[in-house]
Order: sequence, then structure tokens, then C-alpha cells
Amino acid sequence: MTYSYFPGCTLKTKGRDLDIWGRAAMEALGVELRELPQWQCCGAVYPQAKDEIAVRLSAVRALASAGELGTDLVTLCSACHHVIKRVNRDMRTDETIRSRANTYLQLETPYAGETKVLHYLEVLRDQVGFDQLQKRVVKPLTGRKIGAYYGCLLLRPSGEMEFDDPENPSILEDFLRAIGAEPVVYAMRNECCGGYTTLENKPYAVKQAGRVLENAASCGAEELITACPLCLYNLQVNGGGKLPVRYFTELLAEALGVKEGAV
Amino acid sequence: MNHMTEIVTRISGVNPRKCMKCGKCTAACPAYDEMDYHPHQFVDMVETGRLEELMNSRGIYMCLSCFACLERCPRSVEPAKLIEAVRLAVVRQQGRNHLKPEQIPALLDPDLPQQAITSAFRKYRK
Amino acid sequence: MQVNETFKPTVVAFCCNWCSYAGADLAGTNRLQYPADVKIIRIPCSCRLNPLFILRAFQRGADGVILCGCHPGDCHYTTGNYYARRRMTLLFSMLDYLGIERERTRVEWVSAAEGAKFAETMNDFVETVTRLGENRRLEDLRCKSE
Amino acid sequence: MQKIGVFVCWCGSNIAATVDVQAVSDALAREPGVVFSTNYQYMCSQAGQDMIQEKIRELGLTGVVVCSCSPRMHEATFRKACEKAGLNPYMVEIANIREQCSWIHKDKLSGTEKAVLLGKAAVAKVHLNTPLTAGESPVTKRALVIGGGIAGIQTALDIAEAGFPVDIVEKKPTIGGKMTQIDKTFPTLDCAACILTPKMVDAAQNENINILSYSEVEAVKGFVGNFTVTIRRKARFVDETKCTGCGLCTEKCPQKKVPNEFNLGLDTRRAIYIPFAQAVPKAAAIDPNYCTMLKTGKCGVCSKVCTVGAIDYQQKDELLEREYGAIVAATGFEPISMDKFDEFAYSQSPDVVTSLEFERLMNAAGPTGGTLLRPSDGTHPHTLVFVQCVGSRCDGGEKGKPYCSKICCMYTAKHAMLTREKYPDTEVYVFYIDVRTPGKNFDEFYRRAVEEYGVHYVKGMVGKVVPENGKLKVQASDLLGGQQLHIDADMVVLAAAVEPDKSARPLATMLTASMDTNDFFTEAHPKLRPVESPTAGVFLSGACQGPKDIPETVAQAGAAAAKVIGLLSKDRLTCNPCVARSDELMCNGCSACEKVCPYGAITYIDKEFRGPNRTTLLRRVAQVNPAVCQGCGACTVACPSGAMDLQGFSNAQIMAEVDAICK
Repeated sequence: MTYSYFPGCTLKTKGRDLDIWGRAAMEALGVELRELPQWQCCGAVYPQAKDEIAVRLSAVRALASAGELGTDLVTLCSACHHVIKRVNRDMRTDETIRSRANTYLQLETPYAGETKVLHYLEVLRDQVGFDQLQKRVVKPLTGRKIGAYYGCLLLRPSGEMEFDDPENPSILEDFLRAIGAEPVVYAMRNECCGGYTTLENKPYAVKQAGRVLENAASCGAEELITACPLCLYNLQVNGGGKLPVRYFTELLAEALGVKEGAV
Repeated sequence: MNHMTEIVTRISGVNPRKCMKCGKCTAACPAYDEMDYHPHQFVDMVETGRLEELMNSRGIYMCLSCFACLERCPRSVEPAKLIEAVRLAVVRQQGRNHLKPEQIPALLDPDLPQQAITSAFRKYRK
Repeated sequence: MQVNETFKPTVVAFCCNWCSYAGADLAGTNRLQYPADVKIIRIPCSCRLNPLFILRAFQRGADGVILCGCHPGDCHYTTGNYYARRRMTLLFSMLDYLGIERERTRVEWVSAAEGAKFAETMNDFVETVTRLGENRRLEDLRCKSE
Repeated sequence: MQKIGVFVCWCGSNIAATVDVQAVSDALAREPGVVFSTNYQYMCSQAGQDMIQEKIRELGLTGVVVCSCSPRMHEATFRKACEKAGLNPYMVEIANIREQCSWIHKDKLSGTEKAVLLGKAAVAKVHLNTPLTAGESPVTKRALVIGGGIAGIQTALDIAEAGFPVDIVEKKPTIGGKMTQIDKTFPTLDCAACILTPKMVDAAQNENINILSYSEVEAVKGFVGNFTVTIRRKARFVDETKCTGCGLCTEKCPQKKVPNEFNLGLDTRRAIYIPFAQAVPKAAAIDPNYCTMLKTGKCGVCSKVCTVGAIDYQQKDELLEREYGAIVAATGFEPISMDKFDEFAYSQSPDVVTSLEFERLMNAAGPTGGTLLRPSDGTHPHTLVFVQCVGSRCDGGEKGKPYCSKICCMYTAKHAMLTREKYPDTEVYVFYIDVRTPGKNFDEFYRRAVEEYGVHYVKGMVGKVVPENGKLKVQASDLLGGQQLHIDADMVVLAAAVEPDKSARPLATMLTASMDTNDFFTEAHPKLRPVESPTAGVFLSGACQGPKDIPETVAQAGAAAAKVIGLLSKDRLTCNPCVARSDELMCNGCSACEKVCPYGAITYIDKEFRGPNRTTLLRRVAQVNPAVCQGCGACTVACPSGAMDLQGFSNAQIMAEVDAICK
């Protein structure tokens, strides 16, 4: 199995761990992630305005370049996934955006949303299979009570992300079960952590992160996992260390026994 | 239709008339306490053309873009898109950037992912 | 493309009695406008539409013909619209071969509850046919007087 | 040559405002064969009908064209009027110049032009009309009611009362339906079981009613007055005629872990069970998904304890075929699944329940014996939050329903009131978008909940429920108070939208009855024929036609019964004469028509024809049974030789219309 891979800028710097462990784990599972030859920051937020073209272009470039290579495009960071998946949908369904973007980019073959965008977790679930993953685990995380923190970007808007049930998601819980841990379901797992406002309104980010952690802890979670560097930062820094928060790829690498060698 | 209402509905692609005023957006909003106007009011104010007040409100910058309102709206009104459109209608005006580059250094923290800065720039300035 | 502003196409709409004719009535009840160029002929079911009727319409100078029936699965006579769909597919490819533009014929499923869809469909169809301009008349060479 | 009269209706200003009716009648007067043409304010009025009849008699008209509203509205009226004046009713044609002309065109010039053309097409058609005589078919004097809830029971009782035999087919092991699960009924608060169970007994004891419980309709053939229905009697593994309903088996069965559907899974039952104490028929049934004997062949406890030998592990599904004259659909409703609404944490906390589950929790025969206890820990709840419109009034998408479920405002008021009445120490909040209480004594009831019982009605919605430390943290909006509320609740009750029962869609297909996009059965006319399906002989009772409360359901059930009685009291029915007819001389016996006929109305006979030189030869030709043919016309197009034609919509008639329109 070979995929094009879009790491995104944060995964090259502050969120390096998410990327390193993610690649190591996929390698161990026999899945090849080929980083796109040239990629730019996806823009970090999806431009909701219908008349914003320029800010969609870097996502379109990544999509078109994966399309030329004839592979599906895998993303890992929640924000990148959100942006790229939705821009891809725009290219497929919105004629105005499609024609304007193609006019700007002057690609050899015009791009119309043909590339399939997958999140890393979807590759694990649908291509590798959680049952197969379970068989490859060498160090199961037995007895660890872990809460999955989804945040907002992976799930919503569900009609466009088509990732999981937006109000009762299960992909991360199934993942946790596969690596031998005990998933803890708590209601705040799909509520926003407030990370976006950390620049603008830090006290609020602190308060909201606290709510998430409080709810997770009260339901018995002893640690949290996430797929988003901003959520991780916010829950760790603004959450005041109530619970340890890790990238899900770290636990995956740990369970597959490739964590040490990766760093 | 009020000129600004027209601009905002065009940018957002949202039809505020679909709103049935149930208030689920406001019920779902995690940033309620931070806002002066609230999601259901955003929709109403766009529909009734009270754009001036909305464009001068602090609330539009407090929206987390977490899409809880959009996801849970029973009428597919999508308040989050309206709020973004109002914000854009402000920052697209000359000199109305909400975030200025010179503010950034003071806000930095060594662990802050650059995603936070990029997104803030994308959202709050032109 | 140049569009002749004064050109008024002749459009024949065959509507099944149970769904589409009722849908057209509903469009009327709701005062949904569509061009007067559309003339409706009531047939009991879309499967009553003999392809000859369409050929006759094109012979006599129709610019567009549309068949409206119940949605697949909702036919009052259970299966009539499936027959209609198959027959029309064949007829349309033949018309295409004869040089009648594909856009001049159409099959749409309009239920009795879809007054708005009926009006939209008719607006769209008349616009398409108007854009195509006047149709060439199908002629039966055997009947030609000279 | 026909002598045709043309009558143009103004319909007040409905037509006359955008169509120049004088110009229309003048133009049509010049059409060939038209001997009289006029216009009048209301053709459908008595005066208008008199005018048509007078002209038929005076001028000896052989055909009539009425330019008026849709034939779906008044074709029957005008046909009847002409028939009275001695003209064959099928010599009348309607040109629809209201719904399909005056109402949709604002420009008077083009409207008039179109009206003239439509009139010309109708005149051209009438020229080719032939007098048709309707045939007759017999009526089987027995009715089938599908669904044994309050709607089906009431319909069956009313039909039986009039002296006609009725079968009730119910898919569950007992009749009674949703009403058996309801605790009290609004706005009088009388107990549902107390008013329903006597009716169930009446149905069981009525000699005209035959209850086929645990049965489903498998196939429907035929037409009004002459339906043949195949019914599957599912194996209940208990001989219904022998079982006395003593219940011993249900006490001794070792398989105790079966979710009890009657209490919506809030407690358990045995693998052999009687759904509830007042079940009708009161006979046990074995659940084959859980019975150890049926699954492994080892157990047999129920058979050993049964004193009358009613247990029969070998029982098989049985197929019955029966004849009916009329069929009533009474398939009812279900609350929608809460799977897609987990912002209310329904799947995360047992203390978040639906309103129907709440009925069971309040009911003396329910899992808690009528004491309201939290399902999670069995404690008494102090703060309850009711959420209305969960899944109702949603726009499109698969998540909810676009309609108002109609009954939720009232039952929520009932729940809130009963809770406050029984447990004055509780705080009860109701979140509403609108409170809709149109009904006799309904608004008074709701006001009483607020004013006398102190229920907190809050205009707003709940946006998120977070189970935390044994509480349900409810985040909601209070739109009138301008605040976001955070309530620590003990229970949350969701007023789930209702939807038609899942069995309705396949049933509609079998009945060829139409449904709307929400899978509710469509009525023949939304105002004037609300209990009939557009398919003749099929009637609608209860919530399968749209959300309804109990009084409305019972009223509609009675109305449906009246329509059925009207049909069954006829000995013969007049058939639609617009049916297919085969020209034996042209028929080549190819069978193409037979293959496309959905009704099996076409058969072949070998008929003697005169051959050359005084010989006779046998030829295979098609014959249409006019009582079975429904007049769709599929055969007419399939016929390669042009022998098959449809009366009333003949090839020549439609061609004439085409010619009149295109020229």
C-alpha cells in the first residue's frame, strides 16, 4: 500500500512527534507514506467564504500533485485534514471555485476533485484494519484508561468530512481497543478545546481546556490522545497538566514497539 | 435587501431565512460567555440588516469556528459561516485588520504551534 | 450564441395522470410560473406514451417534447414508468441519429407533491429548447408532395 | 361529424383575470364541429350545469368540451351532468385552463393564446371520442385491516358492527399497538390501558372479527372489491387455540436475559413470553432468537410445564390466501432512532431516555412499578429536563424529519405535569421552540402545567448534554431570558420525532398505494378524501397517514370504516371503462402485451376466423378482462401490430391532440 502524504507545517516543527511516530508506525505496518515532493502550508483554517480563492490554492496544489502521482492523499494533522478534505469537495462540487482555481493554477490537467483524501486513522481502520493492527501489536497498552479527544475539525461538518458520527464518534475508541488500551468515553470529546483563541483570549482557552479535562477525568480517563497539534498544545499548556495528553501516533508507535527507534 | 446583508449572504452562501429561531446554535455554542451577541442573534441581525452593530461587535472574533452550531442546526442555517462572512466584511475594509503583525511577538510562547498563528492571520486580517 | 428573443418554442409535455399531471396541477395551485409555451397532454401512465406520438409531434413542428411520470417505484400501475424509461432510451438514441438534438427530448420523474419541481423542470426545459432555436421538421419522405 | 358544445368557465376571476374567456369561446366557436360556444362565470355551479344540459337537449350535442379547472377536480361533475341530459359521460373532455394556464401565466395575451390551443386540443379529441359503457365487477364482502393498534381496532370494530366480517393482521403477538405502552392520555389523564384493553377484548369477542396476530401481509393481488391477499402467519411455537394464557411457562423458562420490547428494553423477559398482562390473544409465543430449545434442541422446560400441551417446537410459518373487498392500512408509527442525536448523550447515559421510555418508567406495569427512578442507579431524580422537537422540524438530510410530529408538545406537558404532581420535590424544565396545542382543552392543559404545577417552560433548545459525576450537565439556551443555561439534571427526556412504521413502504408497494417522501401514506385528496388512498379500495386509518393523537386516530379510524362499509354494502362496482381493447382482426397473438401487463388482465384464446374459400381457421388472439384492466396502456405501446388500443386515450385521440397543439 502506497499513499501520498501531506504532513503540514506544524508537523515539521512544533508537532514533529506526531509525524515521526506516525511514519514509523506506518512503516512497521507495511504502509508506505510518500511525502509529496513539494507542498505548502494548507492555510490552517478552511476558508468558509465562497468567494475566497487564493487561500484555497495551496490545498488544491497538494491535491492535484497527489492526483498526478495516482495515489490517495493521506493527512495526519486534524486541521490539514479538515482544510484539504473540504477544499477537495469544493473542487468537486462548486463550479465557480473549480474554474477559478484552475484558471489561477494553470495546471497541465485541470483538477476537479478526483483525489481521495484520507485521514491517517481512516487508513488504519479501512486499509490496514483494526483487527490486523491488533495482531501486529507487540506491547499492548493493557490496563491503560485512555480518553480519545476528537476536537471539532475531524468531525464537523459531518456532511463534508464524512469521517465518523459527529456526535458519537468511535474511530479513536476502536483504535485504542486495537492497541490494547481501555477507551474511556466522555461527552466533551467532540467539544472544542478553545485552542484557536489562545492568542486572542487566553483565559477562555484555559477555561475551555479545563472543562474538557475535567469531564474526561471524571469519567475515569487517566490520559488523553489527540490528532491535532493545537489541541495538544492547548490541553497541555492551558489545561494545567491535569491529565497527560499525547498524540495517538505516539501510543501507536509504542504498541508496535517502534517508538524508541523513531526519535 | 440591505446592501450589507446581501454581501454577507453572498460571501457565506447561507440563507438566514431558513432559521426557525429554535436557539440550538446558542445552546451548543461553547464560547457563549465570551460573546456580546450570540449565534441565534447573528442570524437574526443578518436577516434584519443590523449589520453595523454586528460588524462592530467583539463577539465575531470570539467564535471558535468549531462548527457545533452548524452541525447541530436543524434547519441547515450554518451560523458559523455567517459569522465568518461578517468578520470578512470587516477585515476586508482598509485598516480594519483585527490582528496586526506587531502584536504577534508579545503573544508568542515557545511551544505554540505555528498553526495557531497562521490561522489567526487567516481569520483576523486580510 | 445568438438567441432569438422572439422565438417561442412549441413544447409538448406528456404527463401521467397520477403523478405528473397532478404535479402540474399543484404547480398551478401554488401559482408557480413557467412559460406558456408548454402544453400538457394527459395520458394515464407514462407507459401509455407511444414513441409514435413523439415522432408525430416532431413531424408537426414541435421544438421539444418532455415526458413526465411517477418516480421509479412509485408508478400507480407499479411498473409502467420502467417500460417508459426503456422505450424512451431507445427512441432518444434514434432521434439523435436522425439529427434531432438530444436536449429536445427529456424524461423527468415528477411526483404529485412536486409542484415546484414541475415548474423548475419546465422552466429549464423551455430555456434549453429556446436556446437550441427552431427545430428541423421531421418529414416522412413518402408523404412529400413533390 | 360530431356536434360539439364548448363551455368556457371564468371560475370567478381565477381564470377570467388572466385569460380572455370571451376570446377563447369565440375562437373555439370557429373550430370544425363546434355548434355552440359560450362562457360563464361558474360552469360547475348548478346554473352552469343546467346550461350544459339544456344545450345538449336543445342542440342535440354529441360531444362537450368544458374549459375549466383540472379534470382531477370536476371531470366527474361534468360527466354526471351530461349523463343526466342523455349524453354518454365519456363524450366529455376537459381543457385544463386554470391550474395549467391561468394560474401560472401572468400575461393575458399568452394565457389566452394557450387556453385557445388547449381548447382546440380538447375539441380535436372529442371528435374521436366514442361512447363508453362501464362494466361491473362483484364485491367480496370482507375487509382486511393491516395493523392492530388503536386505529386498526377501531376500524375493525366499526366495520364489524355494520355486519361485515373483518380480519385484523398484526405483526406482533398481540394487538394493541403503541397505545398499550402509554401510561396516561392527554388532556384528561385517564389511563390508556383502562380505555384501550376493553376495546381489545371487544375485538377478540366480536364474531365478525378475526384476529391474525403475529402475521404479516406477504402479497396483494387484484383490485377494488376483489383483492386476494397472502398472509404469513409466523410460527409462534405455541398453539394459540390450546394456550390458556396461564403464564406458567413464562415463569419457568430458564432464559431470563431477553430484552423486553414492551418496556423498550428497560427490563428483561423470558424466551417464551406473553407481551403484557392484557394481551389479546392471551397466548404465549416463543422468541426463536433466544429459545435454547429452538437453537440447540436442549431444554424443553416450557413444554414440560404446559398442562394443555400447547407448546409445539415444530410449528412452521403458514401462508393463508384470502379474498377481500377492501383493505385498510393502519400500520401506525414508531419514534425515530436517537442514534444521530448523541449531542443529548442518549447512547452515553441510561438516564437520557425517550418520551416513550419515560411512559414505561411512569407506568404501574412498567419496569419500576410506576415509581419514577433513574435507570442508571435506581435513585429518585430531582431535576428533569425535557427536550422537545428532537428530530422534528429538521430541514432535509438523513438526520431528522421535516414535519412537526404533532403529539410531542402535549405528551411532554403531560409528562411534566405528572412528574410534578407525583413528586412535588422535583424541578422540571421543558425546552421548546414553539408550544403547539391546537385541540380541544389542549392549551388549557399546557397552561395548567405551567401555572398550577410550576413546570419551567423555557423557549430555547438544549445544545449539549454532558454526563459527569452522576449528573447530566445540560447546556441550553434561554432565548427570552437572553442567557445560556447550565442545568445539573438527573434525567433528560427526549421528545423523539415520530415516523411511519418501517413496514409501511413495502406494504404500499404491494398495495400500489402512493406515499409521500416521508413514507406516510398519501390520501386521495388532502381535504375532501382524507381517509382514502388514491388506489381504489385501499383506505387509511391512523398515524400511517400522518402524525396523530389518539382522538384524531379514532375519528379517522371510524371515517375509514364508514368508507369501507359504503364499499362493501354495494353488490357490484362500476368499472373504469377506459380500458384496453384488442382488435382481434389485427392481433397476431405474439404475447407482447401479456408480458407487460402488471395485472394479468390479458389472456389468449383460440378463436375461429373465416379463412379463404369458406374454410375456418383457429387463431390465437388477445383478450382483455375489462374488470381487471386498470387502463395504464403499457400493452398498447408494446403491441407490434397496433391491435391493442386504450379506450378514452386511443392512439388516434392522442395524435389528434398532438396535431392540435403543434401546428
